[in-house]
Amino acid sequence: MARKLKQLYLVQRPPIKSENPKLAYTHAMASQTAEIYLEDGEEVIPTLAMVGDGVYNVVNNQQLMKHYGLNSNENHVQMALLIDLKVLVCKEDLEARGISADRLADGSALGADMTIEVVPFSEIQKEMEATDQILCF
Amino acid sequence: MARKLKQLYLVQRPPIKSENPKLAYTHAMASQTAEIYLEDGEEVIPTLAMVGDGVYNVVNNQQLMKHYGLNSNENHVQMALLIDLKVLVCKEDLEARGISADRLADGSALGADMTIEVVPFSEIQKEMEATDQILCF
Amino acid sequence: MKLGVILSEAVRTEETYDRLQAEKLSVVLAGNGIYHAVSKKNGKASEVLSKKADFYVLTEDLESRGFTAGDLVDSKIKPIGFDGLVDLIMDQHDKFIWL
Amino acid sequence: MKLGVILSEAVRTEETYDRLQAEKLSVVLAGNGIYHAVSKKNGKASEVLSKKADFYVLTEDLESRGFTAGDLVDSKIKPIGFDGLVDLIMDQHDKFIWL
Amino acid sequence: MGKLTIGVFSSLVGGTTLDFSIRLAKAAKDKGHDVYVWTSGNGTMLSKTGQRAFKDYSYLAKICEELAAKGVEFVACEACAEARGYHKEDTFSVFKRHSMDWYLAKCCQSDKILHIGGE
Amino acid sequence: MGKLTIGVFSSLVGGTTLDFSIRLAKAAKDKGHDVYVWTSGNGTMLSKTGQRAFKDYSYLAKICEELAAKGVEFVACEACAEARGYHKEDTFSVFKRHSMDWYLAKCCQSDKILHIGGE
Repeated sequence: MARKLKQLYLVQRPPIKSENPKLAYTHAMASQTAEIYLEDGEEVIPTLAMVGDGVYNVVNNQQLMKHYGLNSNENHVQMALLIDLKVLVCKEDLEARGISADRLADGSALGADMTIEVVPFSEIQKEMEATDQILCF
Repeated sequence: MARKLKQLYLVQRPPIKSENPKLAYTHAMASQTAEIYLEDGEEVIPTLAMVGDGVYNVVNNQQLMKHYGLNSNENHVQMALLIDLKVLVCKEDLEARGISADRLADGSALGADMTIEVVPFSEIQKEMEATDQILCF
Repeated sequence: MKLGVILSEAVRTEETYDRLQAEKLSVVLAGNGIYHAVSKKNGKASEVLSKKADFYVLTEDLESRGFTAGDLVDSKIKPIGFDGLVDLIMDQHDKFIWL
Repeated sequence: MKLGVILSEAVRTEETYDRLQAEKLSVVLAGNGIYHAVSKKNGKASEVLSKKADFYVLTEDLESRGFTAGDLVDSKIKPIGFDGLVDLIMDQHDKFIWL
Repeated sequence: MGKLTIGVFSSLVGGTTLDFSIRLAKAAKDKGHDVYVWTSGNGTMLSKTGQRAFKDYSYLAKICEELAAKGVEFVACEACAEARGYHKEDTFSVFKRHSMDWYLAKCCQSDKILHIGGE
Repeated sequence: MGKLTIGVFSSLVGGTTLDFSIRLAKAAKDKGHDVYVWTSGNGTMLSKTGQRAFKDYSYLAKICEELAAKGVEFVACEACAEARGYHKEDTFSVFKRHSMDWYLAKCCQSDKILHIGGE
């Protein structure tokens, strides 16, 4: 049953407490190499969406390497942008937390063409309806 | 510095999600065998107190063995009563959840003389002040 | 869409549930999510139950925590087992999510 | 009593904090607890900060999450490092708890 | 009959999320569905060999073996396991180890998925 | 100078609660305090040998070795470790393993404790 599968990775929780938000990025990025397990004509097309406290994952200038020697989720979202994944962040949830658009992770220093898209929740609801599968983190 | 140490084990979270509430019981019960590491005159005297969703740990008739093959925290609190530990449960938090006193774990079938004491939070506050150390779970 | 949702926490740590919309919505209370089915905090049922949805509670998880079908705060909540959950997932919804 | 408290969660899963009483109370925001120090949800500071207490935020954890002292929503919150935390625990309070 | 992929990313030891996943897998298999189980993050604990069968801790080795014998596939995330110090020789016999793309491919080839994140 | 016992019961891999505990232990030791670290529950992860040093996961083996050399004592809960399949031969060299009464005794003999539960 060859198909182009759309997956929505819905990141609802802040970084660092658990590794699950990070695993949203690493799993979505694995779509690039899934072809070794796929049949001809099959493809996995992931979209990442940050909602609720999940928006904290894409705040820029995360100094996790400096203080704990660890890659931050900012690093991971930059990599996701670099390989052209669609990354959405909920506008209402950013505003509610007082996080302005200039505080968001940016992949351009790594050479990414894609940027994080700030969208109202209604857009994310549409993605939830249009996608084949939803994976909540 | 020989001393009789009073410890308060404050259980704030429901059972099963994490093993931490269970570890409150098992650690408190370890006071019985701590003497092998203690100097003469030293003693550890634990009190257990259930607050907030922690009161769910001592609801009776937990069928965790039947469904998952596991000892429940009801079993652990019965053991704690059997070895004469003081077990307090916050009255307001039981009432808020609609749990009546006849729904609480009972160690008498195992031969325990002690019973769970339902006390207002003000009593638990007093324990917090009188104890040497507080361990929150 | 026909969406199924599993709630497994006594204290929810996401905000998604409140704004979920679906033509058909089913909510399964499992794990510590069962406390939403039995608790009337200060006389009020959990806000989780105010959603327009079909509600289910996993019998194994309800009983493992010392409660029974007789403790359910609302008769609209239906007890199911893993068997029933499989049918909800495989046959009756487009997507099933664990929040 | 002189009580120190460490809060480490963005969404609290205990109810103890709200009713804690102590003659001297210090609250250290560490881990994901730092979000209470920087977030004004819908213009309002976190309720955590409404407690009568001395407030501290762990600099390492603040910066690890992309924030700095300039982002603190209230000037009463003092940034400290592990060094300062050791003194709070060893010298300035009777008991220290991690909620 | 359909294909179901269960991705288990959570469970503290002491919680029953892994138990939930395995019981769901069993119920689905018993109804005739094909079932695939992916463990990642803390869920990789399930693939660790040599866990003692205390009555205080979930012990799922036996039911996993029974399900594997009936055709349920178990795969653990290799990186998540290695990061925890679970190497090839620590891996419970019913488990294969792959990278994350295996999970995505199985999702693509399944009728339904249940992704268990949380925590 | 005083004695501090730190009990670490939590931390998911991916969280930094264990990192927090070890950094606190280091800061206390550097100030001249005696420090004891007890790991139980998911905290016993710290005592597992052979964890790969990925940049995506906390890798605390080196700092623990340095602290042990300075006299910090590390002890893991034996039952919690066994339940996870971490046996004696899986135990990182700086760790001893004892039962829970060791922790209570150390608490009794310390000026201050920080018990890190949560989760």
